[in-house]
Amino acid sequence: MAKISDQQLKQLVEAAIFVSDHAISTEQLQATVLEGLGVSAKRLKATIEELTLDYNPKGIQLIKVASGYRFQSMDSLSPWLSKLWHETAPRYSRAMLETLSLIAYRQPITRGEIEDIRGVAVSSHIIKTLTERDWIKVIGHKEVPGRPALFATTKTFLDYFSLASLSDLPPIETFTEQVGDLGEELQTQSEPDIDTNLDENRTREQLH
Amino acid sequence: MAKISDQQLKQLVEAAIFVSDHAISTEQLQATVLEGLGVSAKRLKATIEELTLDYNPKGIQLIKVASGYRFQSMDSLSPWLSKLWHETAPRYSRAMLETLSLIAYRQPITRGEIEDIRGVAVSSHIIKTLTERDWIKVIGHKEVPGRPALFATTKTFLDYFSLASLSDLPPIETFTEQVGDLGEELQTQSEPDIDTNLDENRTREQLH
Amino acid sequence: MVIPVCSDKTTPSDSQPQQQPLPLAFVNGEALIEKPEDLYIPPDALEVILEAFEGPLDLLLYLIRKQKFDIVNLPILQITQQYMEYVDLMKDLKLELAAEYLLMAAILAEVKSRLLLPKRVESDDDEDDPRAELIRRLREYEAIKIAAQELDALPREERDIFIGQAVPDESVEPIRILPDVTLQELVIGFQSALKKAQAYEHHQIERESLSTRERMSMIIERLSHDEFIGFDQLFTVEEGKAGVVVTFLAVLELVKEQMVDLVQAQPFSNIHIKRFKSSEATWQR
Repeated sequence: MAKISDQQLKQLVEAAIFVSDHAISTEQLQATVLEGLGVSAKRLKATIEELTLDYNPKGIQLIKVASGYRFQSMDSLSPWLSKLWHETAPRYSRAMLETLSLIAYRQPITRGEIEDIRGVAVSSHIIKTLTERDWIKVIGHKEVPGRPALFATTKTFLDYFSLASLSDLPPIETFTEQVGDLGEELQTQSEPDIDTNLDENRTREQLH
Repeated sequence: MAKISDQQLKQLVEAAIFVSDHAISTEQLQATVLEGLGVSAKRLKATIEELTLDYNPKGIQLIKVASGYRFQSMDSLSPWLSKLWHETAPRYSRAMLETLSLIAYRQPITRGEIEDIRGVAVSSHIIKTLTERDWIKVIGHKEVPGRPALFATTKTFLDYFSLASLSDLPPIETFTEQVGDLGEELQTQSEPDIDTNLDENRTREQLH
Repeated sequence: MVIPVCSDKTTPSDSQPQQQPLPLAFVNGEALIEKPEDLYIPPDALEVILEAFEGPLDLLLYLIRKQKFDIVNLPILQITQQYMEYVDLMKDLKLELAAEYLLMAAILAEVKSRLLLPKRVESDDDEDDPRAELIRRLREYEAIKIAAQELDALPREERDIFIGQAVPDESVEPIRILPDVTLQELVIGFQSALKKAQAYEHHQIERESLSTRERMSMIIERLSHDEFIGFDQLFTVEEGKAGVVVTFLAVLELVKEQMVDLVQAQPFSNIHIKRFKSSEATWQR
């Protein structure tokens, strides 16, 4: 097939996203189902935009997450949809959520730095669980005595929370209003723009 | 929710079929997502019919199978969607390699001649696999009773092994010495001379 | 931002500042709202409460928020006193008291003692306030605590978001990746096949025969049953003398194997070759 009509392209992209086992990126689409069809990046983007609009009124929506596109249920339907499963969704302890938040907002960060901020030791169990869930990973070592591991979040973490990038995390500024004038302090402390840079690095790293 | 609008019902049913791990029946829908919403069987049926029509022009279709409803990709898209998965075929058996090498070194050769040398029958599966891979082909028939097919290797075979011609195959004199240990190794480690190259141990894995 | 469907509000220090009293803990399913003034709490319940603190900073924050103290003007004396009461209780209950709690007690005592010292007149900025570092840590921790709550409230897979999938049609067939074979495997395969064939043990296969064999295959492919092909068409000029010799040997071999028929009109003229027809054969087996 040298040429593909707009309708065929839309059907193909739609079906590919639906049958794929994971979220699928435009690069992956080009390398697989669209291989040899000569679909321009612009045309593919337009197709995906059109599909997104088509599905807007539907029970299922086309969403971009960190590792690509996927269809997911409307948030508002979850109370009913959750009845499809017998088990309730896992809950995460505060210790785990705080550790995860620190890694998400302050990455790259060492375990020692997490402990300094939380004021308590971070259990190995938490690091292990987060690593096993593929939510965090070691991206290097800090060049200080002991060369402690530097942790960062993964695409799987972003996918799980339906986020396309770290910048989609609730901005830390909004809670600093409640916290007081902490905002400034937090900002001066964190390395400038580290989030964005890091996100790009990891994006490259994770592409298969 | 005592009442549910037609649109909400459609969204809910649509999402439920999409997120369910298996095909889902109307009974299962009633017992889970629609529980307590008082949706009549007739209304649910009409909703599903409407959804079926909605998806008709799309890349995926709402299909009724024995255990219920599910969304399935359009069959006409299969050639492209197939590219989403890769399946690794198992390694070739010793019988396969011996047969191939006999055809390479002794061509043109009949199946009977291969069997005479190897002392065992050559399974049709081996000939089929080698033919499908376009490594061997029938180049004629030997004028003896039964007119057995004469096999020879193909250009694809030469290309695969980066050979300009058959005379580039390793000459036997040079390898008879060095082959010693390797040959023995192969013999001890290899399974009894049966063709284990069955398709059931295929692994199916997603590309990305 | 999507409003979370459910969020956890069970932990005591979960409180957003200046909110209505939130349950300290749930004891046997009942919310415990207020800690009695004399700090008397049934031991079981207290254990639950104390274990719910994520550490000394969390406990301090709880005390500050509960008393609606201003974090910037941290009343260190009162806080230290209350903190020590909790720590003592933890000791009394023989809860496994993390060293961090004792460390914090020491920090509080130090801050307290430094506050008691006369202030130096020349500088009264924040840097000199012995509470500054503690306040900074409390704020930093509180920000992360809220960030964790926000994260927990985000819609997430398994709880709020479900992935929609369709099954591929049955006609979808994964692309097969065929196994790799090395030339060495081929050679070993040939060697092991020959080993089996005792009858061939004496048989010496020469390099030359390879190209002859190849040529034999080539010739058979080119030939048809009906038409003769000139011998000169079975090799190319580029192949030189070797090409002629190999082709000739191949033809001889094919004749020997009764696979081709030769016709030569007169000596030194071109040889014509065609496939052997079984009807003309006089083979024996």
